[in-house]
Amino acid sequence: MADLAAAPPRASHGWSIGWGDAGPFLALAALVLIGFLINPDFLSANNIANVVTRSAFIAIIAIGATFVIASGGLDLSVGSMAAFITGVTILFMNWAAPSVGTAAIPLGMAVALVTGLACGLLNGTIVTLGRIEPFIATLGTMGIFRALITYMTDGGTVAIDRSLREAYRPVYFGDVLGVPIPILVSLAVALIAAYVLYRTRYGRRCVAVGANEDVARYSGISVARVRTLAFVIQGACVAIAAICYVPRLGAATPTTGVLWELQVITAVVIGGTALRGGRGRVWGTVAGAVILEFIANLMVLSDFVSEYLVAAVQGVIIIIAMLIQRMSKR
Amino acid sequence: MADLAAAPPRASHGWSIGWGDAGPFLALAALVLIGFLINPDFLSANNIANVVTRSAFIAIIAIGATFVIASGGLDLSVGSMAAFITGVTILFMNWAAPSVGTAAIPLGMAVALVTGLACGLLNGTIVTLGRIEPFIATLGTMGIFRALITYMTDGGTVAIDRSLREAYRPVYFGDVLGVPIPILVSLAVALIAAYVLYRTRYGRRCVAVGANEDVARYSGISVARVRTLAFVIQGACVAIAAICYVPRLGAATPTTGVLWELQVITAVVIGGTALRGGRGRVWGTVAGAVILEFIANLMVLSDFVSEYLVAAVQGVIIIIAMLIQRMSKR
Amino acid sequence: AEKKTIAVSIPAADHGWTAGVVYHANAAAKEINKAFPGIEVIVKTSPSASAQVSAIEDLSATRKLDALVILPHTSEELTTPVKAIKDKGSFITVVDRGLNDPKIQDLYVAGDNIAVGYNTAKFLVEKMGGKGNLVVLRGIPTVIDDERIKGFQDGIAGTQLKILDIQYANWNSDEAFKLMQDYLAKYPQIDAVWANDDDMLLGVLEAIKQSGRKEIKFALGGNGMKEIIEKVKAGDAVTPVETPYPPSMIKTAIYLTAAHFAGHAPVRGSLKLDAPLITKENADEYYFPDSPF
Amino acid sequence: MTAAPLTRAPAETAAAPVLRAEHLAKEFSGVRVLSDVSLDLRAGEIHAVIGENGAGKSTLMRLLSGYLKPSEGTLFLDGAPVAFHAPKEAQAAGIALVHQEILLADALTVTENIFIGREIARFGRLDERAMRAAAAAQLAEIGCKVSPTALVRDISLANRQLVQIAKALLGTQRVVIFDEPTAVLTHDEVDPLLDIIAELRARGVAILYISHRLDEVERLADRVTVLRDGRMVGTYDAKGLTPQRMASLMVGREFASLYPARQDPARLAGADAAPALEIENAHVPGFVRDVSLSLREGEILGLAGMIGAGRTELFEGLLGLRPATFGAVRLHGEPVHFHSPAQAAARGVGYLTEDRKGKGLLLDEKLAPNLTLAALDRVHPAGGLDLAGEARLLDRAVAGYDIRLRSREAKAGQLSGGNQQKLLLAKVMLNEPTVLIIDEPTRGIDIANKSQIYAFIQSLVREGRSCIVISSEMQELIGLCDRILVMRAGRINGELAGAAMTESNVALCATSSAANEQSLGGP
Ligand SMILES: Nc1ncnc2c1ncn2[C@@H]1O[C@H](COP(=O)(O)OP(=O)(O)OP(=O)(O)O)[C@@H](O)[C@H]1O
Ligand SMILES: Nc1ncnc2c1ncn2[C@@H]1O[C@H](COP(=O)(O)OP(=O)(O)OP(=O)(O)O)[C@@H](O)[C@H]1O
Ligand SMILES: O[C@@H]1[C@@H](O)[C@H](O)OC[C@H]1O
Ligand SMILES: [Mg+2]
Ligand SMILES: [Mg+2]
Repeated sequence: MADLAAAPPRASHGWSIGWGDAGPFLALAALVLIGFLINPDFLSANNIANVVTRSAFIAIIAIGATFVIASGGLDLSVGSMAAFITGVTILFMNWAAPSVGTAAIPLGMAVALVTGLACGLLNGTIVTLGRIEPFIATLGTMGIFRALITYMTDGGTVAIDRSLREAYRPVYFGDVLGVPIPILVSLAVALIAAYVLYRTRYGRRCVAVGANEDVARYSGISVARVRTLAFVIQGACVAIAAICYVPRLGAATPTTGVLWELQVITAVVIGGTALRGGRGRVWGTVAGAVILEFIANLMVLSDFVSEYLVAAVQGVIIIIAMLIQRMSKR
Repeated sequence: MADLAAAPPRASHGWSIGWGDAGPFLALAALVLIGFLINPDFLSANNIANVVTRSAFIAIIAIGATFVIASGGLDLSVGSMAAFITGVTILFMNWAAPSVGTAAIPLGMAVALVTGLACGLLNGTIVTLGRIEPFIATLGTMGIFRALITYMTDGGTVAIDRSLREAYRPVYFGDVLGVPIPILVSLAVALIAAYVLYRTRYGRRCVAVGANEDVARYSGISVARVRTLAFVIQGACVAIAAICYVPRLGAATPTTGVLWELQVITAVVIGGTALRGGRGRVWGTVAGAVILEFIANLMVLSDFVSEYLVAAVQGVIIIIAMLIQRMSKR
Repeated sequence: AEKKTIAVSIPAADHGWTAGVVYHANAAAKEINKAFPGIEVIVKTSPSASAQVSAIEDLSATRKLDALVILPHTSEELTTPVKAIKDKGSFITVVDRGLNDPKIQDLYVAGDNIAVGYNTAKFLVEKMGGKGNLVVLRGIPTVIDDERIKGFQDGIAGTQLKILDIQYANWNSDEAFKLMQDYLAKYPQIDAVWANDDDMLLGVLEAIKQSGRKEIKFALGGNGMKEIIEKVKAGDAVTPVETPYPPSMIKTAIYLTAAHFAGHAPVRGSLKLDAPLITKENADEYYFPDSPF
Repeated sequence: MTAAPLTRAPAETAAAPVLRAEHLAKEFSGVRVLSDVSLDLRAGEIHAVIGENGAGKSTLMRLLSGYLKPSEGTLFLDGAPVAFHAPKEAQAAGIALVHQEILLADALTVTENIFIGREIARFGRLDERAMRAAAAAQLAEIGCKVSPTALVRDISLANRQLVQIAKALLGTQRVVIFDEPTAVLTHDEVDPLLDIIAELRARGVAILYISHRLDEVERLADRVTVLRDGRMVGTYDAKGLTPQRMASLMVGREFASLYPARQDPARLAGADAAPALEIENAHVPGFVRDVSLSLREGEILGLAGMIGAGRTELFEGLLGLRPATFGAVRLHGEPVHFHSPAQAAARGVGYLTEDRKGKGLLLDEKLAPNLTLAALDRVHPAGGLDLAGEARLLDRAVAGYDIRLRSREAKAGQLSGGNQQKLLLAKVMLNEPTVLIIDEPTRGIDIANKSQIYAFIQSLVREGRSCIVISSEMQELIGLCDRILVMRAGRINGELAGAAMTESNVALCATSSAANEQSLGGP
């Protein structure tokens, strides 16, 4: 009877990717194939590098979101938090530049990180101490972050000082041995995140809290602390993304980061993390972010989709990607 | 256990509102009081009528969302669905007007309803048959609906035929015994919805499916059918909202319905429906929609909020409303 | 000769005016592709600034762009990326919203936003004898919006026209309708309204009509939307004038860019479309019944 | 209270108490469910707590282990007063509770569940291997065969219970509280567990043990505390306390017999007894292979087997709740094919799940909606809800099944475990099935209620209905059924009837591959 009774042992998730988790990668492969058939330029080294580099922002933020969502939360404020952090950082750098020169850049990065942590802490505290649905709490802070930066900059637009621009440029445009820096940064973030989520106590507890809050509480886990920390991690990730973002666009504007939250959540879900919590897939999330960026890229590279219909085709592709992801599980 | 009989019979929820569900109404009352203190004009009959009438769209759509969310789903596509239905309806009316005159209006309403039902069915089918997270499925159809109407109208703007405008105007601007028609419509929708949710078999099943899918399945409930129907109800509600919306500005534009989904979900949650499903509060939802509109109104009527900070103050008030709602439960 | 590629990058249709831009850009592309076999025009829309940056990166990564015609989402964010395209040797045409560094552009086609605000203000000053209470609706926080507001404020400076309130309605009719309702509830006496774009004016007019308030002498917009021009033509008392800011400027820009290649006549410099007052007398010149805007 | 206390347990005979409770009381929103309860737990003894469903046993356990705070009264740990503010604090003091309900996270693996909140890590890095090994060892010790890397979602209820026990026993415990640990276990799993408990006692652990299986109490307990309606009846020395006597103390009157008089076997003996339900060549992938069976009209057919034998899955497959294939299924001679429990219910086939918490009841919902959930069309034929009618049905169910509750407005999750089970039974019976399949009918039910349920099942078949009883309690099957099929590893491994229905025969069939109908003798 042992053969029937014992449920099939599963490879515990971790570095190795089990078959069941291959979904997002299969979807990505399918997309790349289709892209190549539509326009061979799609696979040019240049294009691939551009797209993957670009996906780094969403990927980094989405890695943070993987923690929040795995722990049973949700953060809608990431986009305006990114705008806020970008704005604060630029304001700070511009203020510091006259006195410290290009040292303003590393200082500004530190400011970005601190701001991100603080924003995350605010979100986490409202959700856990205030016991407010994360959806609402972060919808609230979404407005707050956006308005604060609009207020601080009299309309929300602030560009980085010309004297810093060239020095800062390499953070987005530079590369190490041919690999663009944002890709390296997002790989580093993903590696650390995967380690934390799969290999540390905190990661285990994060998933446990998302899987069943009661069980976690009865097992002596401080649910509030774990959840709050997830939001703080999210804040840190947004800050890292913002740091990479500044040199690309050189400015924060009132529309910076608008609707990123939807992209972020989509990347996380396509990556195989369950929205209801209790399961987090860091590498899947990264694949999800790349998938989204490839879809957008494909829309630009293909010539047969009416400009009006782009959103529809994107919608259909996302649903199909999700179906592929899903089917690979059975 | 003899004390059983002695337990005071309490009205189960339904028409009457128990204390535990009073949260959103308390929040609303607090808001009205604050509003009055800030600017007595706030309570002028005119202002109240305006604001409540305005809230009708979101309220009607949010009533549909109450079903979807109670059954454990989510619909992000409502805003662009509203734009799509509005556009289709206007295109149809303009096409029919030359031959049938103002009869185009009721015909157009029928078209709106059918379109809404079809859109809801599409969402429901993708979610249940395709077994795709509602978040992703409806994010996909959100793009699809928006793109389709943009395509059909060369950019998304389409105005209703002049010959119909005056005849149709009263649907938004008219009143019966002084009560604006959109308010009456939303009350009617809420009454029917409350009946369906609290007093019919379907309502029971809807909540059961959201509370515990397994229990529902083992009780012989077709989970897919119940969920799909919830999306269809949502579609019908969006259609009704669209029907009331058309005469307001007489046109569909590319911005019609943008971000309504967030307002809708916020109204539902402020109203006391749990995002994780298994609980629906129709009247709370209506209160939630009115609260949101009052907050926006208050921002304009008060003089001390910088135009840049409006979003921040709104965010804070939403969080506070949620706290009031929550605290009244203990 | 080799085919010349002109890429056109514009915002997705996110409100009436940009919908007009998309329409005219597509129309221009079709016409030019047909008329000039040596030129290929491709149009790409983007829903956000960062998506627009991506789009122009993608276009330039996969083909040689002889020219880029761009209506930037925002000035700041697009400046550096457009410069990168320029550095690869493309001809750059900027439309409407300028870049931070004017040196990048070879050709600039825009309306005159300061004049949009200023001319409207001057009209009000004159007609209202220099005094009265105004409410203003502004658009999305951008340079254009700032310029129009600034032009308007300059126009009323020194008079007794008073701005009671100014709030964002994001160039959106719905939001403008609500905002105007609220203005009406808040202020018992409003002499004139200015919405800095016609999409918003539509909402404003509905709100006024519904309120039944009679004291509002003027409700003005800007942009030259055909519905509003019709009012001007008809001698509407509340909306007797209008300022043009035609989305068809994108078409002008594309044609000029094409001329640069097809006409073998260098086209460089900047073209500022005037924003004179449109009145009953000259309204016909600005009325295009078939345009979607 | 008619029974005079038996031997009051002499307090001075044993070691000083580890944990002592004095005058505990507990109210839930003004309703008192426990008053003035005092007891003590001593190192190296097993202290049983018994009482009817809803008597307050689980509530008492939660007070002792920090899951609830008492409204009145004091706890003493090693003689000093303590107040636990969270289960964690009690755990830190070496007090572990094995819940009556399964409290595990479905989406996590067995090992992950066991180590939630006390993961083993070296230099911050989780030591998966160590945790897996420790989990495997702990599971082996209590005789649980699941893989430590299986997802809890994929394992049976009984195995979940064992995992939960493993989780509680991990680490050094001074006090272990078992709240009906054996309710979901079969004979074969119970024995090793009881051995473990005895061994814990030998190691000097203080054990509090709740069970409705009074024979277990008799076998294990040193002292027995009886609760009735939230009050102490008394604490007794277990020596000489028969199950019969315990039952009488629990219910407050003399308790006669558990099983109803058997119906006349002759009635069913004839070959002409028409079959009510015939299943041929059933396959449920992964669980059941080629099973055929036939239930006669008016028969109570028992289904015995060990965990994982595939009994539950067979019938879930029958009702369309999981993929399954059948050579044929006939109901009263007519071929049928059910895609959902609703179709089955419409044809008069009802199934009562063994997992009342996960699949049976909406715990956050009130009683009436739960009662009628599977029979909405029948109860509310008009489409609109007949709330008054529903309230009457609830009254009838409360009376008919003796459901004990403090308030009509209670949520199903607030009922005691046994009363939840009765509500579930009432729910299934609303569809008036002619063929009723009951999976674990008396799990967690007290002895008095058990006998009510047995009598109820008897009355069903007397009315001409037919019944399949899946049960892990052998005596129950033997006492109740006309015939017993024993399943093993997804197949029917034997059929027993009449005098052949003995515990040893059932056990033999359930475990030995050699067993077959011939060797054990048919009806
Ligand atoms: N959270 C709660 N809120 C309200 N009432 C409760 C709650 N928990 C338990 N009760 C009530 O307290 C009483 C005692 O319940 P308890 O679970 O302790 O019984 P029990 O003796 O363990 O019964 P069983 O043998 O059926 O498990 C019951 O009437 C129950 O309905
Ligand atoms: N009661 C039955 N009698 C005869 N054949 C049956 C019966 N139940 C199932 N089968 C057969 O077994 C196969 C699988 O049945 P199963 O119930 O698992 O799925 P299904 O009926 O194909 O689909 P579903 O139940 O999911 O709607 C089918 O070929 C079906 O015809
Ligand atoms: O999009 C803007 C439009 O709405 C405004 O009216 O004119 C300038 C444009 O950039
Ligand atoms: Mg209990
Ligand atoms: Mg079973």
